[in-house]
Amino acid sequence: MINIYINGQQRSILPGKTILEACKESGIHIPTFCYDERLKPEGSCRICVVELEDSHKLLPACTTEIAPEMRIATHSPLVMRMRKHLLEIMLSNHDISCLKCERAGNCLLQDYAYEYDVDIEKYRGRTRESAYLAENKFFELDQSKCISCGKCARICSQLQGNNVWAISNRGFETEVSTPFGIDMEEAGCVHCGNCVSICPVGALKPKKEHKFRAWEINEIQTTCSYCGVGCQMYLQVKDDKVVGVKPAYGKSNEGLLCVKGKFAFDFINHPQRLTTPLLRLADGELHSVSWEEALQLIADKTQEIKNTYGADAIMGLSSARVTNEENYLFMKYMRAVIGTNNLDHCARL
Amino acid sequence: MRDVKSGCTRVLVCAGTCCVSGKAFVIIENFEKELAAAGILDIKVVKTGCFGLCSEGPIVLTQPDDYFYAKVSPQDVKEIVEEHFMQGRPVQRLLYKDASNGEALSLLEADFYKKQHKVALARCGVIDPEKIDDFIEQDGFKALEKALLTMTPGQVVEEIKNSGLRGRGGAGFPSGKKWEFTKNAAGEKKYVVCNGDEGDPGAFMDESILEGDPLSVVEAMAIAGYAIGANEGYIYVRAEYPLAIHRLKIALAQAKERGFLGKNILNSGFDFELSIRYGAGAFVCGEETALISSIEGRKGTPQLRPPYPAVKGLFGCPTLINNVETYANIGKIIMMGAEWFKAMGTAGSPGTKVFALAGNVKNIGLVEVPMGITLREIVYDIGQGIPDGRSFKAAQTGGPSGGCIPIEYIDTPIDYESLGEIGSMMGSGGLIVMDDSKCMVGIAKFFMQFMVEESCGKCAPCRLGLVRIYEALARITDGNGTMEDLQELEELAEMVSSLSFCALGQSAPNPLKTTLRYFKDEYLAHINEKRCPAGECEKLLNYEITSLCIGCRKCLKACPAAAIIGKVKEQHVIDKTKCIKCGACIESCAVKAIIRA
Amino acid sequence: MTNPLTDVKNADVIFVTGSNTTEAHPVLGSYVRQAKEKGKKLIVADPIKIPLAEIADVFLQIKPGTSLALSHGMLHIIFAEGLDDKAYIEQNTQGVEELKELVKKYTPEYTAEICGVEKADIIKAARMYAGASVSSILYCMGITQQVNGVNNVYGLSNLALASGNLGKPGSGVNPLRGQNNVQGACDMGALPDVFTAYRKVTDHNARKSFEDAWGVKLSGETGLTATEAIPAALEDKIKMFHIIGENPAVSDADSNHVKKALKKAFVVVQDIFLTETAEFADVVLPAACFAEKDGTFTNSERRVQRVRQAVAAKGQTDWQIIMQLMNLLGYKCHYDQAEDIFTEMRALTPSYAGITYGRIEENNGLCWPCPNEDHPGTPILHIEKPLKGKAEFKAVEWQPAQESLKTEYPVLLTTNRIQHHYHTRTMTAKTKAIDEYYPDCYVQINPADAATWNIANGEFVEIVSARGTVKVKAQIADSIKKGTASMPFHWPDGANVLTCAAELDPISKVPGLKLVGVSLRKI
Amino acid sequence: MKNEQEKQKILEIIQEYNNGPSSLIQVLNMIQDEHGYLPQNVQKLVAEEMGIPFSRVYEVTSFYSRFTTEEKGECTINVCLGTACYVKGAQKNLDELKSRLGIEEGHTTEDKAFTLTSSRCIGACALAPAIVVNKEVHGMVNLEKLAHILEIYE
Repeated sequence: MINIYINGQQRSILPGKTILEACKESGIHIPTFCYDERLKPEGSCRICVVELEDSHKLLPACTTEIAPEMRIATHSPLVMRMRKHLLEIMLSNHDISCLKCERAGNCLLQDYAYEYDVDIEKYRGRTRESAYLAENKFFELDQSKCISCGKCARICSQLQGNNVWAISNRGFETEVSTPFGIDMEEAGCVHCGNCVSICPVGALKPKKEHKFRAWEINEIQTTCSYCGVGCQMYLQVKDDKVVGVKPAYGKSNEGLLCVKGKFAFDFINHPQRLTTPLLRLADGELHSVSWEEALQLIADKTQEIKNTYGADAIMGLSSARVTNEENYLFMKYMRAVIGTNNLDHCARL
Repeated sequence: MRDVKSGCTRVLVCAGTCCVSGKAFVIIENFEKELAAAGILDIKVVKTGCFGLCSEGPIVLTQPDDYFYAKVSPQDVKEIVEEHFMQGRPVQRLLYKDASNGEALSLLEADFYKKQHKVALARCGVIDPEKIDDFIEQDGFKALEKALLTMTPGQVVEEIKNSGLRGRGGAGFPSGKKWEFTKNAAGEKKYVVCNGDEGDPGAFMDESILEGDPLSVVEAMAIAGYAIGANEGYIYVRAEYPLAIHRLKIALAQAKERGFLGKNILNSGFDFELSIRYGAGAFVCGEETALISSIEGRKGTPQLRPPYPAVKGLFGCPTLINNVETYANIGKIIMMGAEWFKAMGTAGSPGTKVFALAGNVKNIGLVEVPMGITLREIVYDIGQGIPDGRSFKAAQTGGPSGGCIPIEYIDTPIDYESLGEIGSMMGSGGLIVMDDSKCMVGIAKFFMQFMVEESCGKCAPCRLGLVRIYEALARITDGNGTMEDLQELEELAEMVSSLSFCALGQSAPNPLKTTLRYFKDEYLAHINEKRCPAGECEKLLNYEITSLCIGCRKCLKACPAAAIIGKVKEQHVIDKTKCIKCGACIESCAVKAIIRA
Repeated sequence: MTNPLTDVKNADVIFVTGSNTTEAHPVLGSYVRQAKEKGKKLIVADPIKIPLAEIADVFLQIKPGTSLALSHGMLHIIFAEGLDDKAYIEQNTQGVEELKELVKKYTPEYTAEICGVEKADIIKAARMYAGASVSSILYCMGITQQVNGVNNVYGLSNLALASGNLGKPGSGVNPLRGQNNVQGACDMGALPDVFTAYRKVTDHNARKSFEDAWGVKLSGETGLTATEAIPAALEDKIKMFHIIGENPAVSDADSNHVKKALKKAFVVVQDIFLTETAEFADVVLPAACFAEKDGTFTNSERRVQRVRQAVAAKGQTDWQIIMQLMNLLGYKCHYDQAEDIFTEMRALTPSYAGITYGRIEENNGLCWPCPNEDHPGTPILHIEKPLKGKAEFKAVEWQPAQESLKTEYPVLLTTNRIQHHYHTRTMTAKTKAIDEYYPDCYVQINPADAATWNIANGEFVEIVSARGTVKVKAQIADSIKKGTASMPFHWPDGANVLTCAAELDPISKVPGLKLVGVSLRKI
Repeated sequence: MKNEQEKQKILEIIQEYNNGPSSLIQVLNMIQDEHGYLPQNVQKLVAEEMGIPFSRVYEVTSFYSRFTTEEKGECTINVCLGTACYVKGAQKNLDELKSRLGIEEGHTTEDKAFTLTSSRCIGACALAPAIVVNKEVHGMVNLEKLAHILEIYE
């Protein structure tokens, strides 16, 4: 452990940690745009700068390791002024249409603009014009909102491994695009949406079926119901409908999702969902019946077959899709209630 | 065979970039042709690197009789051969002459060379850079031999450390320390890199060294490899320097052939290989971590430091990076010793420094001077002052990272600390002299435009802040500036300096800061009086017709905006609301009655 | 899996075989890419040039059904060049001599001939795999959905045992579980031969403990597998199917044959949509989907994680339905919530005994075995030594599948999955964008074959096997080897019309879905 | 890259200079020297042949100013905008060229006769202001000399 001082308070921190990590441990919030603990540190947005009290030097918290007896000021007047001006020039190249922006209420730029009390129109001048559109059927990139933090391109190359995005050109014209603006699929996009999830502002946004505001939804953590990786995710719920999915940091998914986890949730609200039990009647067609009727019929028929042909004439197919609890109970049902071991599920398929 | 009347056995023709564009190659060809035609076999034509006095090029020197021909054209060659070589009568009209008394001078007698002291440039203009034997004849590879055969790597590093040599590329970091760090860094594989990405617009000393004495860099890199424990090196050169690349390639091939590169150099058991990598046009690649990215085949954006390249550099291995001029000093230091080197220059900045003297100064070219010499000596003694009867206004050092030094500081000694104190920096050694016709707001704008285009775009303050600075400066030079703009400039300069990722971004506001500091009145004149004191900002110019006007109507007809009114034989008047400040009227006026102010 | 999913990043060499990881397990696929980006080595053996093959250090484009031969061929090199981990073999295994004897004939030449790959690549792969300090094997259905699937797995476990790549970070033999809770369903005993935690129904003691807990007498006879139940239904031995959230009419081999069976029997289906299978049902019960219920899933790395209700259920949860049926059939029971069932289950399941909802929450999931509530869970199995004492090398001869030998069906068709669709598309096809990107089934064929058969990209072709005929669009792809073809299995009236349900792996009863002899022609 | 022949030539260059991903810039420089420019299909080919993601190749080509994706004109005029040249009026020369040729920097006239570029110091400061026309340096260029130079090449 080494001793450092954050805003005058003495702290004992493990050596090798960055100032940002030390502050986080100490419960002090430092703004960041380009930082993500899973990605290689970039240190490019500069919003996380803190002041060294001895030298008055400004250093990025996300990439600077702590040193013994370091005296750090996270919110000194100099730091506050620099962050404010930095936000102001970022806003000078940003389409400030928060009223109708997808990310209003859930946007770091908006949050910090409020926190640092910026003068929105302080700096004027030209804005970057992009030659390329980037979109697919799941999401799109609004260049006028992009703050060039590069997290989309980095997650795509460093974690997802698809290398779709290029951070092209240089200087003021730096932009995120596919090479030559080719179709995203041609550039290798598999629609995983991890770039969308990591975007801190309203630049990369899903094409949503249902609109919602950040403050209108509840987020419930659950396990993805597709493949065996078991990704953790948040279901975003508005008016008792799942309207979106956001990755959660599970031990098996480390905050990543695939196209199915991120975007294939429309089935939940789908009009073709079954809502009432169906019974095949004499006409050969399936007809809606009440729960009581359907369940009683199944119980009667099961009993009848069991009585006539024996329990082993009944086959139970459980599911690799339903919960452990349900599999257990069905197993118990087949074995204890019906009395057969004719039970399987599609592990083989 | 004809008698040779002159005492000339060698004709040296400068083949630096400037002289080559003055057809130096044709001159060489003509010499060879004419000498052959005349049957003269004992005069050797030597194609050399840059002599330094570029404004007098193409330059031809004869040796050992020591005549100095300036501004030679290919047509002059025949006359030199016939008159000088065959008749012993040097061609007077082509000889370089003293500006004050018109006397012909030898190279070393010229004012331009008097105060110079050549270490890094010692062989430039002396040897044929495409011939390794010339280099060897001039003590080439003796330092390598000494290091490999008589010194331990530790002793080499110690020697460089003791010499006090500081990096000539910009920031002036002590080179010996870099060598020591890299030597001590853990790692099987290490690299030596030469930074030849001379990006500072207005500096061309690295180019000249690579063109004029490429093997000195090769030798130094091999010494460095031996010292730090590296067997591989890269020379990173701008693709804009085709001649330098060409000569480097020859140098590498010859050095390899002679066993100064490759396996078991000089039977010492030491192996060293060098390859060339081209830059592809990015100023930021002069920054060492960006340069490493570029050598690795990626875009040249600066990377986090620490770890420093000495610990984790090229391909993740400990890497020593020095620039061309730094390497050009190494051989001499090894040969002559640290004490010899320290005897030159100042205590804090020993040795010499090469400057590319350019701009509004009579003698333009490369000058190598001991550190600590004053700006005045360079501008007035070596450079021979300001031409066209104008006066000195400022000197810009350090390129886009440096600053503008006003007349008040013309006696400042040129060394790392002194330049830093007055808000500028040594940089790679560009030294642009500006006369009183140069607008300092315009200069700041020029550098800012440069940096806007060269910003790599990685960090937000540099990417965005510089554009806003440029735009505010443009408003001021266009006559739309306000005092708020001035305030904004100060704020943005502070932010970009303190928040940018790399040294280039951090120093990018320096030209702005120094002009604001030393020439604030010019800014104020632009803003408050809508006037450009230097008369350079076109949008702020005013045209007036004086009483000299004879009413000839020529200007009235020439004016494309119909802004001039007046009757025949009466003084005309310019309607300032219509005037587009194109200057057509001035050119049309036969009696110089129209003035611009 | 023996090791956690993220653990592949700790391997020096990753051997991916029979798994199109980036398509079927995309997040794990990205871990493989991350490892590769960090300079780790990658070996891929697959009949299809899958995306991971593009970045592989060695890619072995083997003929379908030759995985075991490849393993033997690699072992041949490993033993011949002394790359085996002799200490590990000595301490932890038995039967190595027999295996050594067997693989003698699997010379690089012989193996290369069987697998249809370069012998130099086999040698390179063997040296790479066994030469690294830790190597991990990832495999999936390409290995198991073969008539010799179990033997294929033996082949891979032989490799891991011989090189000591078991029981340490970055190593292991890792079967990838296809579905979200296939691990959990197995753990819960939704199998004909075991109760929870794989306790055999034939084991008297096991049966006794369940009988005691449940208060009824239980059958000690192993039941039928799903693949056996279909022919049994056709023979009138099975009269009723009770199906929860499965779609055998599409997912099972030889769908025509499955449909016939479903038509004959009384069928109850609990599902969220009217699936192709539900179309054959006599009663269909609307079930709640994963977002509408509480519970747990166990993922491929044996991590038990929570499922939480986010919205109101459209139907009823499967456990509520079953609970009501239990009561209607005279077995009185009541559970207020899913957690009550979990609590009952873990008391009967040693490997889950220490897992509670509270602990899952605290630990962000727990890997079994977790025998008590102080236990941290077991992310890596077989640490130090194999779980069941000495591990056995299995020396089994490679034999070609019958399907590959039929001259009238000369093309070897294999099946594959695509990233956007899940299983029988029941859920994924409901997302408009996915349906728009991948609306129809297709077959991928090699360009040279396409030229021979005069088939242009996008043209319809007819594919015939001994079971049936399908018509789909052809996609010409370099990723397919000459003489093979591949078809995604997601669509009805697609691949499974062609697959064979008659020939099963003798041990696992898995059909050879990954290898079908077909003929192919332009329509 | 318009035909198989050009493709073969480019493949040869890649073959010769491809020494792993770090040689990307070298390979691109060589192809541009031979081919004149680096259009999309050439960059894609380089990416595939060198096993580098297309997006990385594009990042590199769009970053460095020397790389161009546009076919160059028969005559390339490069205006040096180094400080020494600027101080001596290079901007005026550039403006004049722009208006005479009717194109902006980095572009080529429609008839493919001229390409106009600028660079940051060509190292010929003594000749300031300098321009380079098809690799030949012209020094101390003023408007008059410019007109004369253009005449030669037109």
